[in-house]
Amino acid sequence: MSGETVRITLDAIDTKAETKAVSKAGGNIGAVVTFSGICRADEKGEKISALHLEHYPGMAEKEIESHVEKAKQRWPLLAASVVHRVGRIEPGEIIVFVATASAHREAAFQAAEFIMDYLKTSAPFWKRTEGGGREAWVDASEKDEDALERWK
Amino acid sequence: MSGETVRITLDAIDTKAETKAVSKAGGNIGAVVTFSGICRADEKGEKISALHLEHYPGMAEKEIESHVEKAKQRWPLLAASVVHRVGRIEPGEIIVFVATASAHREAAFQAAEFIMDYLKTSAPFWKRTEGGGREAWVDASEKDEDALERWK
Amino acid sequence: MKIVYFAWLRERLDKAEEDVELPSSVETIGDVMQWLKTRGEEYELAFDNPKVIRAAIDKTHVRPEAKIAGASEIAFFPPMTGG
Amino acid sequence: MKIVYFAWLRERLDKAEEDVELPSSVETIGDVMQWLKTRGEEYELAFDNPKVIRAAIDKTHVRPEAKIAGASEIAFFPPMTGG
Repeated sequence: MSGETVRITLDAIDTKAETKAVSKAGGNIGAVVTFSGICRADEKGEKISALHLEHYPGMAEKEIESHVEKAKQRWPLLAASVVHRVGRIEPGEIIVFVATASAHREAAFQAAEFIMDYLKTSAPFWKRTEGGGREAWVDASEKDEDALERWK
Repeated sequence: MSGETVRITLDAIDTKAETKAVSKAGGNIGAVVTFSGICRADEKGEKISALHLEHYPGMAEKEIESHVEKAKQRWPLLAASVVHRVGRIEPGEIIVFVATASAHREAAFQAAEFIMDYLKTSAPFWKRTEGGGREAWVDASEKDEDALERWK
Repeated sequence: MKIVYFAWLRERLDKAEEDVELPSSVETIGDVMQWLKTRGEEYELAFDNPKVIRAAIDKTHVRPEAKIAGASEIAFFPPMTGG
Repeated sequence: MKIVYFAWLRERLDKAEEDVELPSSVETIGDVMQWLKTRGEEYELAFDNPKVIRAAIDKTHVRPEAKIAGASEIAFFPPMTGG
């Protein structure tokens, strides 16, 4: 695979630049899939004014890289990029961005979903909500654990 | 669903503008998935200098719209956009772009794949290759027909 | 009846569309294909293998057994290769 | 041994990391959690329900039965909620 990026950043994610880097990674790319995980304006029905994202430096990158590596072993990827934001993120802003490139669409779709499913459950990031008069840590979702079943 | 676009165009596709339109469609968007189908530099092992895309005006839009509609019935989509290019397209350029938005990632991923799988097999577009000393119509792929099985 | 052709069918027939007077015995899409084959060598060649030809009536996919009564536009084309 | 805490564990203990001298009887991650609970009320509260606590040794996920021999950094944190 020619292009592979895993990055954690405090800054807004430039999806255009990230997508371009993946699309132009070389090889015979015929399909590029991107996923943007966006901060919603409410969490479990309560309005929030922002999310605060905390991570375990070093381990977060390592976990994501290991799942990008596993995706490369399962599908013929030509490039992949994962950028995760930390710090304060307002509704409408992107929390995580994944881009995958392959010769054909199935591999690109599957790899992006695989990377996201594992990122959600195994990469050490934690969300705290701001607003609604209180701050609270977001609970992990059982649905996210269940999503892993199909990759087993 | 607030935003829904189906468009066929002779011009290069502005993926940033399309993605933004879908991402900002309103509602409680938490996930945006995009797919870009890119013109490869070779087709079945032979180098090409371009693809020529022909379509059945009227029917092409209608077919895509009907599958966007079916996707909306199956998944809680908040927005969807499909732009398909026709005319001469060079390697590296985007042939088709799909963007889907939903509250959660699974719906956005599934709907984008569903729309692409049906677009490939039922939307009246045809590819002719240019280059390699000869021009030839691209054969339909059985793999594309097989991809529909999981939606049935 | 207006008939339209796409991709290599259009090329082999050297026309994108034509208006034809169909005999009343022609009732289905399959009949139309059979009838077109009697119209000359280029048609015979183009419709030689009906399995690789798809059809639409008024911009909706149909099977060879579909009735053409009430149609205003019939289309023939190869399997689609967009996206 | 360096121990690091994240999210609400960090908040409840009011510390992001600490260096501790573990007794030799503490051999597994589960033992570390049990031992930490003896260190005061805030630890007892934080480690009250071990099922909702995940652990890592040297930045790799481990289960409670994992041996800590050779570790240089142990981490405790709630289930992850990134992405």
